[in-house]
Amino acid sequence: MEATRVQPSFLERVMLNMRARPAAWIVIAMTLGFLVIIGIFAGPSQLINTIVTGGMWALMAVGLALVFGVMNIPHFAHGDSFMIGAYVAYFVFTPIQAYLRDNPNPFLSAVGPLIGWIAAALVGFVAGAVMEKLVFYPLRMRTRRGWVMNTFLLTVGISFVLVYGANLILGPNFRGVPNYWNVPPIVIGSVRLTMERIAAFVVAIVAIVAFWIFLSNTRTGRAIRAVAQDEMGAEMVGINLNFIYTLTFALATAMAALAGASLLFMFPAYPTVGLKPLYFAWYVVMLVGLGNVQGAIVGGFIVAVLQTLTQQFFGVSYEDVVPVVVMILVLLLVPNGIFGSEVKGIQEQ
Amino acid sequence: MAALLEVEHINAGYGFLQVLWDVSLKVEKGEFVCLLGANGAGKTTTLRTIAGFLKPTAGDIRFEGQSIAKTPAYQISQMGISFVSESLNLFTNMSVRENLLLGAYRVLDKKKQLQALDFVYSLFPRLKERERQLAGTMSGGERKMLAIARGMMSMPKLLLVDEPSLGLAPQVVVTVFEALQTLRKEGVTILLVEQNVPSTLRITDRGYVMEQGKIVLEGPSKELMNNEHVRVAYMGI
Amino acid sequence: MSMERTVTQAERVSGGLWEGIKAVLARIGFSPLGVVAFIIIALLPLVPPFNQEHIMRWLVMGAFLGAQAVAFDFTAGYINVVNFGFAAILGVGAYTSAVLSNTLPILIVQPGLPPWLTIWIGALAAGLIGFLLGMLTLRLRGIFAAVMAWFVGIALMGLATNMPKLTRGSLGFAPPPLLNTTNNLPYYYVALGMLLLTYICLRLVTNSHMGLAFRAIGQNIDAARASGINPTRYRVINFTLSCVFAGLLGGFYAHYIGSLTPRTVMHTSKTVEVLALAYIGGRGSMWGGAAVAFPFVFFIEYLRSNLSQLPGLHMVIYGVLLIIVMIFYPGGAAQLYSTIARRIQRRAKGG
Amino acid sequence: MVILETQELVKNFGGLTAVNHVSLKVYEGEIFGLIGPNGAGKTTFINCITGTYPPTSGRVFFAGEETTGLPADVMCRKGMSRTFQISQPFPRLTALENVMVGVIFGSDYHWGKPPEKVALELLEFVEFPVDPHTPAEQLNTVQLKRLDLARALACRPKLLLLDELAAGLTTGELGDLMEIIRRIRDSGVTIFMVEHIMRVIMGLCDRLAVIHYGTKIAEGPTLEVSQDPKVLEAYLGVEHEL
Repeated sequence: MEATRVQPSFLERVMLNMRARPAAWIVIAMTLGFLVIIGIFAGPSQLINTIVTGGMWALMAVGLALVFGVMNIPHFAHGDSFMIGAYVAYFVFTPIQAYLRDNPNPFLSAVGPLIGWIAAALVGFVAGAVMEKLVFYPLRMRTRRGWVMNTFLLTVGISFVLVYGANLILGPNFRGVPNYWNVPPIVIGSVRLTMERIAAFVVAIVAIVAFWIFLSNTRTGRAIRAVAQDEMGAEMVGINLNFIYTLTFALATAMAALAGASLLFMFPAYPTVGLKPLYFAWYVVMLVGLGNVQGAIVGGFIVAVLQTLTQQFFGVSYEDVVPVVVMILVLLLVPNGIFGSEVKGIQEQ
Repeated sequence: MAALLEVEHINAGYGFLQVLWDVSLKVEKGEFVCLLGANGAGKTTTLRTIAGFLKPTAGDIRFEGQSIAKTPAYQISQMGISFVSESLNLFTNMSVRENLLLGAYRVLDKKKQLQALDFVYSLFPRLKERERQLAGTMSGGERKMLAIARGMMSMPKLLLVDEPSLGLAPQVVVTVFEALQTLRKEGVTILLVEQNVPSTLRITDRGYVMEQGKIVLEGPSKELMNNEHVRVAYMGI
Repeated sequence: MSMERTVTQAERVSGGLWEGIKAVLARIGFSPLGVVAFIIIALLPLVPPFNQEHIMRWLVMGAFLGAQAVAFDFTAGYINVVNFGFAAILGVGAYTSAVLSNTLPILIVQPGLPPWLTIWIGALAAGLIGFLLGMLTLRLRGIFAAVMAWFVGIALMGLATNMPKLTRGSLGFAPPPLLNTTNNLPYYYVALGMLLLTYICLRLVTNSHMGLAFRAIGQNIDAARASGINPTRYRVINFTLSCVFAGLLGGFYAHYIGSLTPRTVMHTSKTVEVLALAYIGGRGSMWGGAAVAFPFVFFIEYLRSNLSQLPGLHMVIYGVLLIIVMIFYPGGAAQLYSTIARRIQRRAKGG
Repeated sequence: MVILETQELVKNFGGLTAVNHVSLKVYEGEIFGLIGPNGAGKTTFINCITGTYPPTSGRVFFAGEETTGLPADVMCRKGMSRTFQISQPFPRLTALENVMVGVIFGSDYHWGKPPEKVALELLEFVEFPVDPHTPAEQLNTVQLKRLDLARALACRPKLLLLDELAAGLTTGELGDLMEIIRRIRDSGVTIFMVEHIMRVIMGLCDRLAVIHYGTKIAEGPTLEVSQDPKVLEAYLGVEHEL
């Protein structure tokens, strides 16, 4: 890590971005306002729910934005990385749990879930790297014409293989872990906070912050951003594009897998579990602007607020319908998304 | 002792279109060499081929005696050839300082990085003033300086500069050319591509003239300046 | 099955009767070999082993999927926009037709119109949705349009699920059958007729000047504009037409299969199935998807009946094939066919 | 007769002003040249008048009516067609089909002949060197430039805008191209060309305008403009100072 700060701080950057985009201001102000409304009318537990969900959508969307920004891949199989993470966490954590039942060990029962999450992230990382080398690398070598659309269809294919592959090998059953820890929920006033919920939020925030520090302050992180901005420039200073591509894809997959693992108590693992996270992650990136990583972080929370509002006012079943209306409005008013999208090569088609 | 860079009989082009025909040139260590010619003569293509962004279909390129004709661009950069392209290829959403640090991507030693930073700041004090500004918000001249400075950050053995005067106001061109002269005095080997023939010949040691993908003339800059063909074709005299 | 390039005027005039027939066939998108192939497919259920009911059912599904692939490719292969909400729009046709022909008291409305009429109304309804979707995605390029269509598709499915009084939601309901029989043979000819209708209608469009406009805006929208083509208009026309046929097919499906739930017709994975078929068949060829559909359905159904312990294997195969085609052979089966045909022709001429 | 007039045309991209209050007039029947150093805003200027994107401010008049901000397809049918600096073919259509697109959709005029025939004639006119049934993606840069020209002509323009059509051609090809451009002009089409190669400009243009940094610094008959000290400075500026 760099000793000196070499770039405007996160806050400064956000402020700069804001000044250029009044729409973003309005949306963020509205989001905060809605959060207060949710807090008042739906109760504090809904408020906390919203924030926890927001962290997760942000974690999912960051990976999606990253892959699009750096590699120009509209990743349709991102939800399946979530599914991989959920399965890995399940298969790592269940034996631990079984072992604990016979040999109680307070330390292991505290860190057991952690092992599951780390394993999920690692497997996700490897799976992402393999996917990149196996699928996108050959296509890149053959041609880059029509890249965005072709890779989109490739990820559709990957998604099919992963979903039905999981179905084939593991079957369609739900495999969930109702709770990671056997501790009573924390009660503050009328709010009951389970440990899992807190942990999921902490995981999301820690992962996002760590990732942000990695991107802005390390040599490799800077190289990733460089590739996102100018590939030829990156090659000119000696950055190996293929390495950065593989790393980027692996990181994005790892983040989605981590999200899947830490939400196992809410979304049990089954083959198509990734569909909803995928849908919401896409909702976020379309809303804030394709490929905009900072925007994706904020956008995760915006979407969570919208989601809660939808549930409150229209009912859970309209969760799929309202986003379309919102998206149509956003794309009509600000075609590049509310935080703007400056992605190389998106003009291609 | 072989020259620092030897380009030997290369052909190159884009797809079906061959642009370079049997191009050979040489750059000795410490020299300031220019490659002149009209628009579309193949100068930029030559530089891009040396830098590894295009692969020659025939011939060989040797750097310090080692063939680099098939080496990928990023490795060529790591071997010590910096390429400052015509379009600059700056990272527009990053600060000046970040751009420069990326220029030193292959330098792993922190201390050396900071030394290089001090060096280019002493060359271009203007960049130090703008350290935290985003590259995309700077003026054309400043960007050009930043691109050259970024190329210098890795302390290259050879600097390839493509049309630094392009699209700049005359006053700014003078500044850029002065910077190149300073670099040269620091002992940097430079291969410069330019359309602006008179000024270029004034500051370089040796020159090549390209026409339609072939080298048609070469010699010390002073001689080229007095060459009848060059005077008529490129200096409007 | 067809000729790739448009027929020139000169070709149409010159030559004798045989040439004339060939030219007429080419206008509707058939080569003589294509006609032969089609006749063989049409006669299949009359010969064993294809005359068994369960195999005829596969044939119906083949024709149904093939027709879908044709309508899908009309958009994806020509104007280069992947309509990711295709299945949902097909579902709109299916549900419209099913509800309008409903006579069961389980729903609040029982208009009881004849299915033969309602499938056309369903087609129009789907066309209307396609028109709106076209308008909506007009200014969006490539991937934005695809994602927008995907979201609209999910929303339509959400609506279908959320209107239990009309659709019974995910409980599903049983629309009246199209034909007064439980035999598959008549249905097969209806399905085949629909395949033919879809293919010929869309082929007539693409062989006209409009097809040239479609391909122009699909390949280079800036140059198309600079050549005087209004991309807006052609995109909307294309979407509308493609969706009309999707709706028609949806109507057929509803009254053939006799049970309808949002998930079984409108889900994204249904779109992906059609998409995979169209691309494996060869994008921009239209007939490729239809030709590939039959062997695929057979292959898949064979797997399903013989390897029932491996559920969903066929989907994995779809995925793998799609990936392989996209990376290594973007022309798909249609390109394979034309390469082989050209080689045979050359050898025939040379020998 | 003025066929094209711009009044105080401005185009901003973010903070950058690419075209800065440019007013100029093109007369019917002439060959008008627009020159300037790389990055001076010439292509942006063309994009603004052909409707690729709307100008930030200012007005455009074409053939007697205001056309500010009209989209490219409308401008094309009104009789203004263009070639692109980097040729923009339809890659998977054949050369013939590429031109047919222009013939069929480029103008409301009916040619009275089948489009294939017109397209073939146009390809012949621009001396297209290879089989017209070759897909455009297999053509090289020089062939693509000819194809682009044929496609633009197929739109039946009153005014034809050529964006660096001569770049990358050999001396011999330049001569051919100049001949073709003259023939187009003689058939009654006004020509507006952006060009770098002085030989082409001096040999073809009746009048010239020079833009530098987005601002017009000279306009007038070719010989006069080419000797204007301001123009010389813009091109060879550094000379006096080093």
